[in-house]
Amino acid sequence: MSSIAVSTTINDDDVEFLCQPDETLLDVLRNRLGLMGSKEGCGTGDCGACSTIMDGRVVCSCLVLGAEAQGRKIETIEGMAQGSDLHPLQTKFIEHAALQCGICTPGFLIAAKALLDRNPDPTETEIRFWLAGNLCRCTGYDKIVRAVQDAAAEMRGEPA
Amino acid sequence: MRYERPDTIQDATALLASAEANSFVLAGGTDLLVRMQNDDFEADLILDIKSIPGMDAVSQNDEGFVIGAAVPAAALSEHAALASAWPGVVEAANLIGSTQIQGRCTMVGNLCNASPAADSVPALVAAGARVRVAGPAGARDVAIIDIPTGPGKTSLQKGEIVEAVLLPHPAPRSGDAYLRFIPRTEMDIAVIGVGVYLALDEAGIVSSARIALGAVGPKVVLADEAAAAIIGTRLEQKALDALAAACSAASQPIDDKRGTVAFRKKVAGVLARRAATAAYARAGGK
Amino acid sequence: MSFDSAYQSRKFNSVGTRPLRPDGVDKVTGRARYGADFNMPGQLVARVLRSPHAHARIKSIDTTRAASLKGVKAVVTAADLPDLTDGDASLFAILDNCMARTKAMYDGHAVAAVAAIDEKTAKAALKLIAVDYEVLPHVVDVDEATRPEAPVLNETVFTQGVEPAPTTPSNVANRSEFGHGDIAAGFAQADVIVERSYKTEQTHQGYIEPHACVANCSPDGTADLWVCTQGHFVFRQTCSDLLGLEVSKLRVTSSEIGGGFGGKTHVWAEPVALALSRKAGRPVKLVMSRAEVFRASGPTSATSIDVKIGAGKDGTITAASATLRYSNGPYADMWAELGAMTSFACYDLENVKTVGLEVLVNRPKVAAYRAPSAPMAAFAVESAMDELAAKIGMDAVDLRIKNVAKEGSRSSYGPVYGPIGIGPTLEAAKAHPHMSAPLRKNQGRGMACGFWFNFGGQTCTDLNVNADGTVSLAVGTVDVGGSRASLSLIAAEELGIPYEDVKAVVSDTATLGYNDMTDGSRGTFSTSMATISAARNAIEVMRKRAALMWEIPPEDVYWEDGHAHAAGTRHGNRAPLSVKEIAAEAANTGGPVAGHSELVADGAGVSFATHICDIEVDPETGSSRVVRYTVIQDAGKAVHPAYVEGQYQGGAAQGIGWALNEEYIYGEDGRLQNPGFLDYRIPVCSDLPMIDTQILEIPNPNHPYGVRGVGETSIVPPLAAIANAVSKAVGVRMTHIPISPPRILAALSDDKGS
Amino acid sequence: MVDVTLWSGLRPLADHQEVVHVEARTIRELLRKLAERYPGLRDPIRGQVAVAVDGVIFRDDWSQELPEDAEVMLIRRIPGG
Repeated sequence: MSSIAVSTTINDDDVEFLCQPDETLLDVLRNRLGLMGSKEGCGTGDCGACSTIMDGRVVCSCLVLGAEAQGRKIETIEGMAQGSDLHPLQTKFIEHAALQCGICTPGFLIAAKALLDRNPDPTETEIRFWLAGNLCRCTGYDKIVRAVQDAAAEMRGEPA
Repeated sequence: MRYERPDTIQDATALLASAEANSFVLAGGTDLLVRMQNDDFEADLILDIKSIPGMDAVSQNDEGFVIGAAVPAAALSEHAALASAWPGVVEAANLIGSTQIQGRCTMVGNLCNASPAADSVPALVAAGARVRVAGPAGARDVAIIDIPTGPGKTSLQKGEIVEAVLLPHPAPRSGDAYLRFIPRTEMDIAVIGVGVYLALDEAGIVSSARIALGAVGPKVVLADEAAAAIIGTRLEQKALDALAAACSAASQPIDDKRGTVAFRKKVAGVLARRAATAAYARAGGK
Repeated sequence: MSFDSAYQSRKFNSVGTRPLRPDGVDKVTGRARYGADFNMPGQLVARVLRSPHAHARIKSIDTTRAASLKGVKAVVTAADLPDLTDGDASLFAILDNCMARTKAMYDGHAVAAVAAIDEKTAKAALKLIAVDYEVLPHVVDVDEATRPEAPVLNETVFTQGVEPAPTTPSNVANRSEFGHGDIAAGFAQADVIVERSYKTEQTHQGYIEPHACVANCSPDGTADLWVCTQGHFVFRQTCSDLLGLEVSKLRVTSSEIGGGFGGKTHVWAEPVALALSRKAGRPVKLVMSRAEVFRASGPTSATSIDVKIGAGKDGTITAASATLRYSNGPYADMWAELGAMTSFACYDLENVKTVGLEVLVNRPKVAAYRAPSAPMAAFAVESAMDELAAKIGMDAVDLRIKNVAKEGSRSSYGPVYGPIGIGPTLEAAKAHPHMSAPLRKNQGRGMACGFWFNFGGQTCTDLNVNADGTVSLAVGTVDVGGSRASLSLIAAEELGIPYEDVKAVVSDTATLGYNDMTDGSRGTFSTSMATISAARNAIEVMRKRAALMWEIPPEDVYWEDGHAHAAGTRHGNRAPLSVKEIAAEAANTGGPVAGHSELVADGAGVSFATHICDIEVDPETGSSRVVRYTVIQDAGKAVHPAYVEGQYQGGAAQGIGWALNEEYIYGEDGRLQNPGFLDYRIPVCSDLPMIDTQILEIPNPNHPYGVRGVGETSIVPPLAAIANAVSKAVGVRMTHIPISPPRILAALSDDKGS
Repeated sequence: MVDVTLWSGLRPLADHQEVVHVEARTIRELLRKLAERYPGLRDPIRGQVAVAVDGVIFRDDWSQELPEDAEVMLIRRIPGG
């Protein structure tokens, strides 16, 4: 199979790569672009560890072909902090011990960012249903939800 | 395997018609890419329809709504007019998978994947929706129920692509609803799905109804006896009991890893009762 | 230097606080490197060919066409892993499980593997391997496997622990027995008896990171393995044994680990990756797919348990007995024995007898899953206790309190208990607001107790004081849930310096002495013991350095609040010397300042918990939802409370998934039908409420700070707490885990029918 | 002199006794003497045994003393999860 040339934007940088027609965006990010922050937990869109934002919507990058990234705007975990300033969600996840092993954390942060970009003041139920596509086996989700609530409050400028 | 992304529907149907053995249409890809992980998946052509103008648009004309084949389910609830006209269809589409899946999956993909447990299909069948099928010889409109023919099989001919879902404007005093059973609160494939559409006369009596059941047979089931059970009633207890019994009778499920025959038949009746009650309320029935 | 591990109460400065963990930033920015995030130049991609049959003799394997495919660099079968286990049965089981030698014993059992330049070539090569299987009859159910007509998995297995020794081969590999007193007499005295059988289905640890490693064998006999593991030193030993490598020449580096829960205490494909690398002469990367993790790693046992408890009208248990059948997979192990030991461990019983039966089935090789074997036994016993309380007309908690084990009680598994915390957890549960909160329609409340052993084991740490007075702490226990933070707190506490001045890292096997597996909740317990010992050794060095700096005898220098102090008045009022000041002169006072510790931490004590759970059931569909959940557990001393809470919440969530939704589903063909997260349903975010936790701190007398292990106990009570809650909500005793909606609906309709 | 209780799995290897009397001051001495007196115990003692002394479980430490009236019991060595 001949490779396909793709030009796209990842974390506001212009990126070009070659990929096979059946190669997923996740494999491109991890194996060709060295962006290993997105993790593969299942490869079938069931665990959310590979979540990335494509044109404003959070998607599983294991269910997107690399070729489909042409001309799209992609955000991965590596682009979430601005230089050395962590995103409030990143800071709150550490503060609340909202991660233990951390393999699911990049996916949760990307999904939570997509939520807060769209809904700055979500209820607990809205957070839990929005994040239902991100599996975590260590924490039982309690501290993850609290960290998202705390980050949302801070981003709205309210005291925690 | 080739990946093609044509700019016009004509090029798309031509490419599909000329492809050798198995070719696949890619819209959201949330079913197709899972199947591609399988070791013995073979494909000559993956045809991405997302560059064809209009495919990702929801528009209205005098007959009703035209929903492009590449419109992701998440976008449906963001379309105010559609969400208020057809709440049942939109809630069914929004139950497919997780937030991440919602950002990609499409109703047409859900339909053409032809899983008996597809969530949006019972709601679309109840709503009386049709699809516009484009082919090398031009377009034709087909009732949704005629597309799936069995697990993983559709009635589409070689070279044909479903271009859009066509939803009529809802009749006055009408309402639709969709409910499904899943063991968790999210992320599961429907063990049972029930779509209900009904319209009332001025006196609040059900004048017309359609009940469609998912995951209870090789393909979506239009339960005419169930509809008959509530036509002419105000959904009194007796009518709802008859509706439930008819739905259980119309269900021919299998035992599989997601549910037993007895469970599916019983819960089909329970969900039909609840969905009908919700649709009745939406139609303004007291 | 002998280390005094006895508990001394003290005022803590660092221990008990909630600082940010040192590895946090890497994990929230995606920089942390897990098993699949490591690559070596020129590495090949490995793929494993797995048996599609549940039970089949391997008559021949033809790999010639695969080996000749362009891009394939090595193909291995069992022939490439010669049997070096010389009679060690458990090591042979690991070898045979890595790659089948004569028979494929379960759907997914590895039979061959290839290493190729890329994944596509490797997948194509697998299709060219021709395996001649002779399909045999199989059995996957734990009860069916014990029936005489069941196919026998291993002709060389005769039930052990039975007198006289049987002469016909059996799927029941071992019978173990525990207990004391005379249960017949006890049951005779009982006013009320509950007798019931319970079943639990097989579940998986469910870690989100699939197993992954990069193996590199170089021609000079040295080798490297980068792997996600709970114990890189144990992996080094096992891989060396299986491949005939010298232990010192195999360096195993533990990557960040994406969850283990016991499932990464055992090698699965790592020896195969090493064998492929040795044969190809190039590094080999092997990453398991999610389906492979479910089919061919180490789920826990499926069980079938009979329980009988007799008690007087006042609630005193007069006799208790249980027979516990645990599936082991194809290889005999001790899982039922563990169940038999833990089943009645919470109680002080006069007459108790438990029998464990290890049952072989055509399913993957069972490995540990968080307090292995205890959750199922607790489900059976705590369900029976609930029913007993109802029959007597006594409050469930009061019945437990009436029979609870205390210091001096003889445990059901043998030894007498020292000071234990189950009584306080029950009292705390009784007083907890959750216990008296109102319940709505179709809601039920259940509670249950849980027990788990903890232990110490071999531990080795290095603590180096750097020139600027900050401290590097090298530990050998893998950090899954924040132990680098808690161990840094421990070092800071003992040295008397700020937490921020300590940086803890996990060393590879070449830079630190042997450390046992990170399991049995020993991570923080044993490594904190070694860290304190290392810190005390470093303090000894610094005391001598201060003495040299002040030119006074070392005996006149004592350590307090992170400073060396000159004792007495003879030496004038010298200003105390800080770690920074001592470290700055290290070059002149004897060289780098360090403290090491190599010890065996023992006396870990046991751990208890009581859980309370409210559940709402939809009687028309059988679906259930956990509306409130409370964990009360004794931690001895919570070093970093946030991560102790995290263990309580995570264990409860796994227990809730196990109780309600998770199970291995096998078809008639003996093949696993749900090897994926879609149909092996672990709890998702919207399934659970907030999980409330209460940490009790009853100091462990055998640890300087009173620390107990906390990692495992929290998974033990949930199966029973949920079963008791659902049984109250629907008015029917639920005896088969998972308590899925079809089972609840069937129970409701049977109940209405009868 | 110490009375050692064996768990059921070990009894067949020690002439079916439940309690064995051994002169031993440490776990090391105890295990050595048991292995000498009952050769069948040698393998299990090597890797599958832990020693409970007054309820505290010692999986590895041979140097642990055995007080005169201590309750000593050989129990299964337990893996963790």
